[in-house]
Amino acid sequence: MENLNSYLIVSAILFSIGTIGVLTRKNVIVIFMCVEMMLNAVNLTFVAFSRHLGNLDGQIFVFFIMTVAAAEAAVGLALIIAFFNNKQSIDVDDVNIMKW
Amino acid sequence: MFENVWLIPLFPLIGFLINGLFGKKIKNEAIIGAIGTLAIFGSFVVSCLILMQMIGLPAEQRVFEKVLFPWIHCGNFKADMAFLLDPLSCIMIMVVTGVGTLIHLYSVGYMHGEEGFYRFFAYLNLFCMSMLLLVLGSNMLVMFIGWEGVGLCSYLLIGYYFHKKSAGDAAKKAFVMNRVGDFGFLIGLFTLYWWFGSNHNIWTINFTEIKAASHLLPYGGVVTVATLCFFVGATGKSAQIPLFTWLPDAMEGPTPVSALIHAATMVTAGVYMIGRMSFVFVKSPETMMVIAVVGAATAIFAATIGTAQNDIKRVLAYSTVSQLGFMFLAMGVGAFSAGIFHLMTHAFFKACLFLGSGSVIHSMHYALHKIHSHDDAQDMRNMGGLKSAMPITFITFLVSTIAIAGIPGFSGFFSKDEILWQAFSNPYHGNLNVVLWGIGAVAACFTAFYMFRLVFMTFYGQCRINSKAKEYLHESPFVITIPLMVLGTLAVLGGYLGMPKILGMLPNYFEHWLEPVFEMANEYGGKYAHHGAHPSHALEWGLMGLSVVIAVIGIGIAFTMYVKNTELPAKFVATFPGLHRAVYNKWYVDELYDFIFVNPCKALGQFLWKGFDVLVIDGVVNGVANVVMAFSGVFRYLQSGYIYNYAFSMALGVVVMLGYYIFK
Amino acid sequence: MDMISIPAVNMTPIIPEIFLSVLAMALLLINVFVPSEKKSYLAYLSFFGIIASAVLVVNGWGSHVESFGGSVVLDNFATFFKITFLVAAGLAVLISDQYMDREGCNHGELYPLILFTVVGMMLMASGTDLMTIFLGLEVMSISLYVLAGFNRSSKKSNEAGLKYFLLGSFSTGFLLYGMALIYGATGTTRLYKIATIVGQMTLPSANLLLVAGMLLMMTGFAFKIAAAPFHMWTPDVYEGAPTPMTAFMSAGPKAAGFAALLRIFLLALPTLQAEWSQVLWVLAVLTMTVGNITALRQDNIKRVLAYSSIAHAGYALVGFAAGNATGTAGILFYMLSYAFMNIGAFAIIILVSKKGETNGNVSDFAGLGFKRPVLAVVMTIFLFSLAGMPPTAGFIGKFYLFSGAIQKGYIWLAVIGVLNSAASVYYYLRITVYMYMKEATEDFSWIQVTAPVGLALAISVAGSLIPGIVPSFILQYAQMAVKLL
Amino acid sequence: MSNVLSLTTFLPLLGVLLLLFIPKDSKGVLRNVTLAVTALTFAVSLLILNGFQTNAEFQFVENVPWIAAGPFMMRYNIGIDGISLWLVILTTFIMPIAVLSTYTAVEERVKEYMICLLLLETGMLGAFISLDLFLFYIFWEVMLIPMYFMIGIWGGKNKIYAAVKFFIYTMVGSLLMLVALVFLYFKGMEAGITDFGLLHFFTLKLDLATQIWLFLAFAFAFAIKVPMFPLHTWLPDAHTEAPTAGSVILAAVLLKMGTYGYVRFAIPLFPDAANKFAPLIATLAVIGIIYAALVAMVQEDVKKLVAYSSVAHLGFVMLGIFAFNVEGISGGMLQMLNHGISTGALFLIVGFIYERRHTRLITDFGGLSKQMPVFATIFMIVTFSSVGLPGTNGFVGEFLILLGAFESTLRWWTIVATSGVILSAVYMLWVFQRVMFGELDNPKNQKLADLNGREIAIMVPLIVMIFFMGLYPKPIIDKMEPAIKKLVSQVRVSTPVAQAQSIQPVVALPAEGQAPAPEAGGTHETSAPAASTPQGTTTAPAVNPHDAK
Repeated sequence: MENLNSYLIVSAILFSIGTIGVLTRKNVIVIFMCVEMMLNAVNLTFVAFSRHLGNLDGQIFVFFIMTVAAAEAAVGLALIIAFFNNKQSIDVDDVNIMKW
Repeated sequence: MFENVWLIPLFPLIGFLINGLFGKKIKNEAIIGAIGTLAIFGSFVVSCLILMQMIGLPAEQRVFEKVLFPWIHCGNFKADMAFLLDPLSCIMIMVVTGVGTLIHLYSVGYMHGEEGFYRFFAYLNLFCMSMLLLVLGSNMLVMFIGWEGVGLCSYLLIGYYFHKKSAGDAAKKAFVMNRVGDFGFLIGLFTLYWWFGSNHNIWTINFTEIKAASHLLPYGGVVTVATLCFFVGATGKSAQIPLFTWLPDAMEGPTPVSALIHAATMVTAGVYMIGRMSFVFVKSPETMMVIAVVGAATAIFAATIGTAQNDIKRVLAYSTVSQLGFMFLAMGVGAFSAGIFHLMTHAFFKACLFLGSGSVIHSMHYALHKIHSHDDAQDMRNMGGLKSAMPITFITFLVSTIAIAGIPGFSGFFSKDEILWQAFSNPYHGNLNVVLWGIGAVAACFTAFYMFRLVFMTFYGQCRINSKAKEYLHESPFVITIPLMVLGTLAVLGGYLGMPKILGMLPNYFEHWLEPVFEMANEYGGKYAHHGAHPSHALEWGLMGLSVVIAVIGIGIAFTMYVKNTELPAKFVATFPGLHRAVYNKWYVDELYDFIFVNPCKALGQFLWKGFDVLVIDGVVNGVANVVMAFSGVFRYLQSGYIYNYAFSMALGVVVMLGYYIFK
Repeated sequence: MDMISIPAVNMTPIIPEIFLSVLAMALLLINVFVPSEKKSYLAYLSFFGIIASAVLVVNGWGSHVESFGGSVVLDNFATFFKITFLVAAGLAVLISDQYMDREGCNHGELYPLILFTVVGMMLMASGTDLMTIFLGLEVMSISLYVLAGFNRSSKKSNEAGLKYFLLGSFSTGFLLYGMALIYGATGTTRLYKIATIVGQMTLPSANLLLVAGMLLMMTGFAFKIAAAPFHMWTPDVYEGAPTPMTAFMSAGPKAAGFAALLRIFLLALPTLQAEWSQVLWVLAVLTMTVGNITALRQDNIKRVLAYSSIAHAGYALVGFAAGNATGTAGILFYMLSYAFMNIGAFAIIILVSKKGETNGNVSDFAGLGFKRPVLAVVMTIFLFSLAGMPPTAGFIGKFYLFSGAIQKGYIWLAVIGVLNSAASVYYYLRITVYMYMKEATEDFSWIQVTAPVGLALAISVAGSLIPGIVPSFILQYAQMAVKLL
Repeated sequence: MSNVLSLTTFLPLLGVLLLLFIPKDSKGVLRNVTLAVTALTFAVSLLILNGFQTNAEFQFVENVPWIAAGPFMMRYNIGIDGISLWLVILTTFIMPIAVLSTYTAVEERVKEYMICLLLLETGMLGAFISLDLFLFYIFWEVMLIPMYFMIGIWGGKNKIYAAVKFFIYTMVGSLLMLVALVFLYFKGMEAGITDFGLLHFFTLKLDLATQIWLFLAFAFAFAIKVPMFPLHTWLPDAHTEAPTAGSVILAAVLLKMGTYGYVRFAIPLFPDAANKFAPLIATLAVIGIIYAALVAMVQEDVKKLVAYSSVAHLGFVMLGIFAFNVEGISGGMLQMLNHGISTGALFLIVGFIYERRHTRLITDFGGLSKQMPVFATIFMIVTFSSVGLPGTNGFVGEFLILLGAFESTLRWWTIVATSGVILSAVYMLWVFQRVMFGELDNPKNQKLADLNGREIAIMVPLIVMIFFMGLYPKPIIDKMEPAIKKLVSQVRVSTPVAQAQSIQPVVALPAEGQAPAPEAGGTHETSAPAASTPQGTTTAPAVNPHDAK
């Protein structure tokens, strides 16, 4: 049980770091990386639970998450490129035409 | 004939409809006048026939009710369109149709060439119909139709010269004041209806039924409330304190209107109403006292104002108010038949006076018009010495003046003296009787004074009118003078119907006639009257003599001031300027009412509208909207456009949610 | 460890999904060979594909088939939602063509992406495993990110795509974390099993893992349905995305989010209803209020409808908070009618706006009422339906949602709901004010109603009015759908 | 003949369909067709009047299932009794007049205007005949839409503000009522009620606390519509801005929805609460009477003045209704009709001069009597009807209201209210005087034309009704009395407290109490369940299976 807890704590910390990164960083790529970090924190949680519970569902889930993250990365980077094409910037402060 | 009582109001109604709807097309004054006059004359004929029939019946059978159709039937409440014939209403219809016919006839001449000739006759007919409904109504509600109907016609006729602002104002004032009275009438009606219904399961507003059940009413208490309310109604209609100020203003209407409505008929409605419900009123000693006191007070109060007015019609108006005060005094002391009697004689002589003044004004107006003068045709200061130019008018006017002044042998004497005597001798109000009598007597003195002042200023002395106009002064045509003569005759002879017993020459026909009507009221009144020593005949003779003396004194003063020493009035004014100004300005009652009611009401209305409605209520309504809109503005700017802010809001949401569950 | 045995797979529950996926991929291929001026054919093709799959979906009504080891189910609930998605997609396809031509986009990929989105949404509706639901969600979301940023040359569209993408993946993180915790607490990702296990717990509400997982998961879906405070992306993305896609996003994914929420919370976590009901109560109030109040002061009509869409999520949450048959059936009904009325309204916006999405302010509708009376009347119908005036579908929907809350005893929630609804009337009326009560500044001569848009409008009007007048049949289907949960 | 009620209600809707096929520019045809449709509706409604039996039952009942899903069962359940009968007739009577009044007043967008009018008529009629709470609510809301457009499109300067205010104000109230409605339904379900049929709910016994909340919600909605002080501020705005026909309909019929709502729904559904709140509502009514009269007195705009006078008049209606006796409620009902006629006529009159002068400021007028004698006469008659002169309709209603209220426990309120009679004379006569009397000094007024044939034709029916109802209201009262007696018995049955407080009912009942008591009981047994159970059983299977599963 102690084992599990440490894994969970690590992943929670990782998740929080990711979250805070999203909130504080200005570079879109970095923000996206922070999101990836959150996803990986989740992966860690899943794996830990899977191991602890002794069933494979969690690990299967992790595979799906990784696949999806890859797809997301593909689409996301494409969007970032399109944005960069128009604005010559990937600073989130410039992602601000629409507001109010 | 009783069955056909509905014809009486019907004829004027037909006249009204014809003249009102088609008058404009008819154009011919003779036809319009004939229709109007014949309509009311028809009623007069029917009234006469009814009177004959009633005379032929024994006293106890002189009550007849004719239900025309059911009007408002709802729940327990029942009011039929129904007429009640009894000696009282019989007198009233005679007066209304009789005097009405004469005044219609007079109007044909007087209103000649007026723009809204047809309109005038239509209204006049409508008035007669309403007045007849009022007096014939067998329940309070039919009476109330007439009650408000005459108010309406009064409104219409006062505002006849609608292009004059003063006429419009006066009309409105009259109607509104009457409405104040109606308010009282309605509350009184409700109270009575509710009391009978809830206590005795008698749900009625029918006079006969109430009369039959009147023994159930307690003395005082709820009856006082109800009757006081009714009395408020009466003060409105009959121009008593405090609701009298509309009547003098009502003189804005054409003179025949003043004669018919504001002297002979409508204004007496309050008196009639009290007479009609005497069996209720008399059950409340307090109300009776109030009526007597208000009547006496009005009599003296209006009389004082009458002494200082210069407008011929205004003098007569105040005189009317004052005379109505006498009638109320009579009602208040339980002298019901005397009051009604005075009502009748007053109708004769006051109608005659008004018509006479109309004749004068007519002539003056014509003369002034001829020389393009803008002098006031109604101002007595412009008159004087008219007796030679207008002999018939003068004689009839003089006769009526003598009648009103209370000179023996003329009708006014019999009725007024009866009232004063009863005020003195009736034991209803204990020791107050002397005071009431005293006030009445003084008022009578004033009456004699100002009426003769009027006569002297108008008909005697130097002619003060522009000398060029003088030659145009002329006696009025026959259509005008015939009614004057008839009324003048009645002003003399009418009194003999109700000669006091003590004179012994004739039986008091009038009192006998009305006896069945007021029998019950007198019986109830007798229960609480202070039975003292019965006043002696000697006293009665003495007081009668005294009242004659008083009248003569009044005439004497008037003679001194306005014929012999014409500089006296000016001296008097100079000596007591304040008093004169107060009297001349009608004791500032109008101003007082403006100050107390009218202006505060307007100000309150303005405040409620601009201050409360717009600012507070709408302010709250729009305020809610504005607050929401303000929030909208705030929320809007929370939407900063920055991704990290959005992410922060999400994260915050998660933290709050989790935090709540972890730490709860 | 046994040999890995491949379970017998019953494909029937996902036939429409398979059909649509195949169609989408085929379209991608065909797209290569279609010249750019004839891309409309792709639209027609996908529209007929949608109709065909709708037929397939409807065929499944009444059956209850589990497959893939219980991770996908075909039931009435799924079917009802799938119809909703298909309606939204069909209408979106119909209104896209004209718009994309006007904006000069190469829209060949648009239709396959819409179809993929639908596939994702369908998976969400029929998934009974957290994994399937997640997969569906991501298929939907990833396609939507692209759709939002579809107009590559438009800065607004870029920004919309980027914002949606970043925040969407951010929220996915929470969702997944929640799923992980639930998995940790129960040891499974199958909804039925979760329900059983949670049902056996002595005091599930004290299980921190479970509750935290539930809340985090709710967060993830709340983002998809645009519930406050996870709604902030909505106005910006709705404004920036190409209008037909805005219309689609406001109707389809929102419905899908509700489908998944309902499925998970009602199927797997009914024992925690007391807990999530409270949260939803608060979320509903926040969402309605924020949406409605902020909408009052918007000038851009797409933003108005964006905030209105937030508010509508709030109304639906009212029904969800109630969690009873009336409320949940209300959600189903409402999502369907919302698809009609909202996409209809966006269709009018497309028609009124000009190239480059100019002329998109509320004031630009001035005088439409008498220059183009039919369009204005149609718009008015949509607006009144959105405002919840009888006799429209919007009214019946709200009626059932709020009734659910009242039945549950959440009177105050219903009261707040109706007050919000009254406030919302203001901004809907504002549009009618401009259409009918202001003088026209333009003659609207550029408006051309092409056949597909006309068809979409006709369908939308019918879909907004008929369920308002004779709602019984749809309501009864909705009732049946939620009965099986 | 059996569905003549539906026919009346939906005939205008058919008219709308007809109008759709008439080209926009043929204004004359549009007007005439609309007039024909409304006139036909009126004719059909006379069939209802003709076939109406004078008893307390609901008649011309049509009851078919409509929506059945989930816990709810809504039915197309319509019918009329003596209370709604006259309001239906009033509506159909006023509509042709309103249409006729637009012939020259509305020159632009005639087609849309006519469509709005007809839609409005359907909405209003529907609300009066609905016996299903849900159906009532639908019609109640539907009415808002055409009225909103009428004010907003054809209104005056400040039309948008007025239209939106009207819409949202009313909406807030009615939505709260909707919540109460649903809550009531669920309460009813617990007691075995299976649909929204109004009659079922009359038998429902609710505890006082529940009744109070529900009553408040209903009363709030209706109070806004009436409108009662202090919820009245939308009315002057709406009236001032609305086109003439809109004002006429708003005053004549729409406001009656509020008072009708009290009579039909709020009071009989929640009798205990109604009794409890009677003093409060009477107070507001009385304040409304005095307040509105005072405010009316100082108005500068004739239309606004008439609008405020409406507030005062409806204050009377409310007072009468909350007297809870036959006289008061009959008076209230009559006053509703009277107000419809007189105030409708007043708005038409204002419309006439507005059309001629394009101003409604009192100071712009004066002395019109000289130039427009026919107009003056008509204006005067209507003024006096509005003031409540005996012999005109206004009096009968006001009198019965005051009488009824005086008999009830609201005696002191009545006395204050009666003084409103004075004030009404003040403001009405004052405005009449300022507009019609005096010198004709404004040169713009000197060429005004008197009323033309069409305008006179509009006014004549109203004038005839003014006198007819003033002089012979018996047929009207007779037809509604049984229904009102039933209502009174409904209010009193559950109020032992009120009975103990006032001696009046004890005394009053011997005459009427014996008759309606069994009758009222019989109504529920015969009409309500008998009418609804067959359908109830047929539709039940459609709903129940889900519940079972």
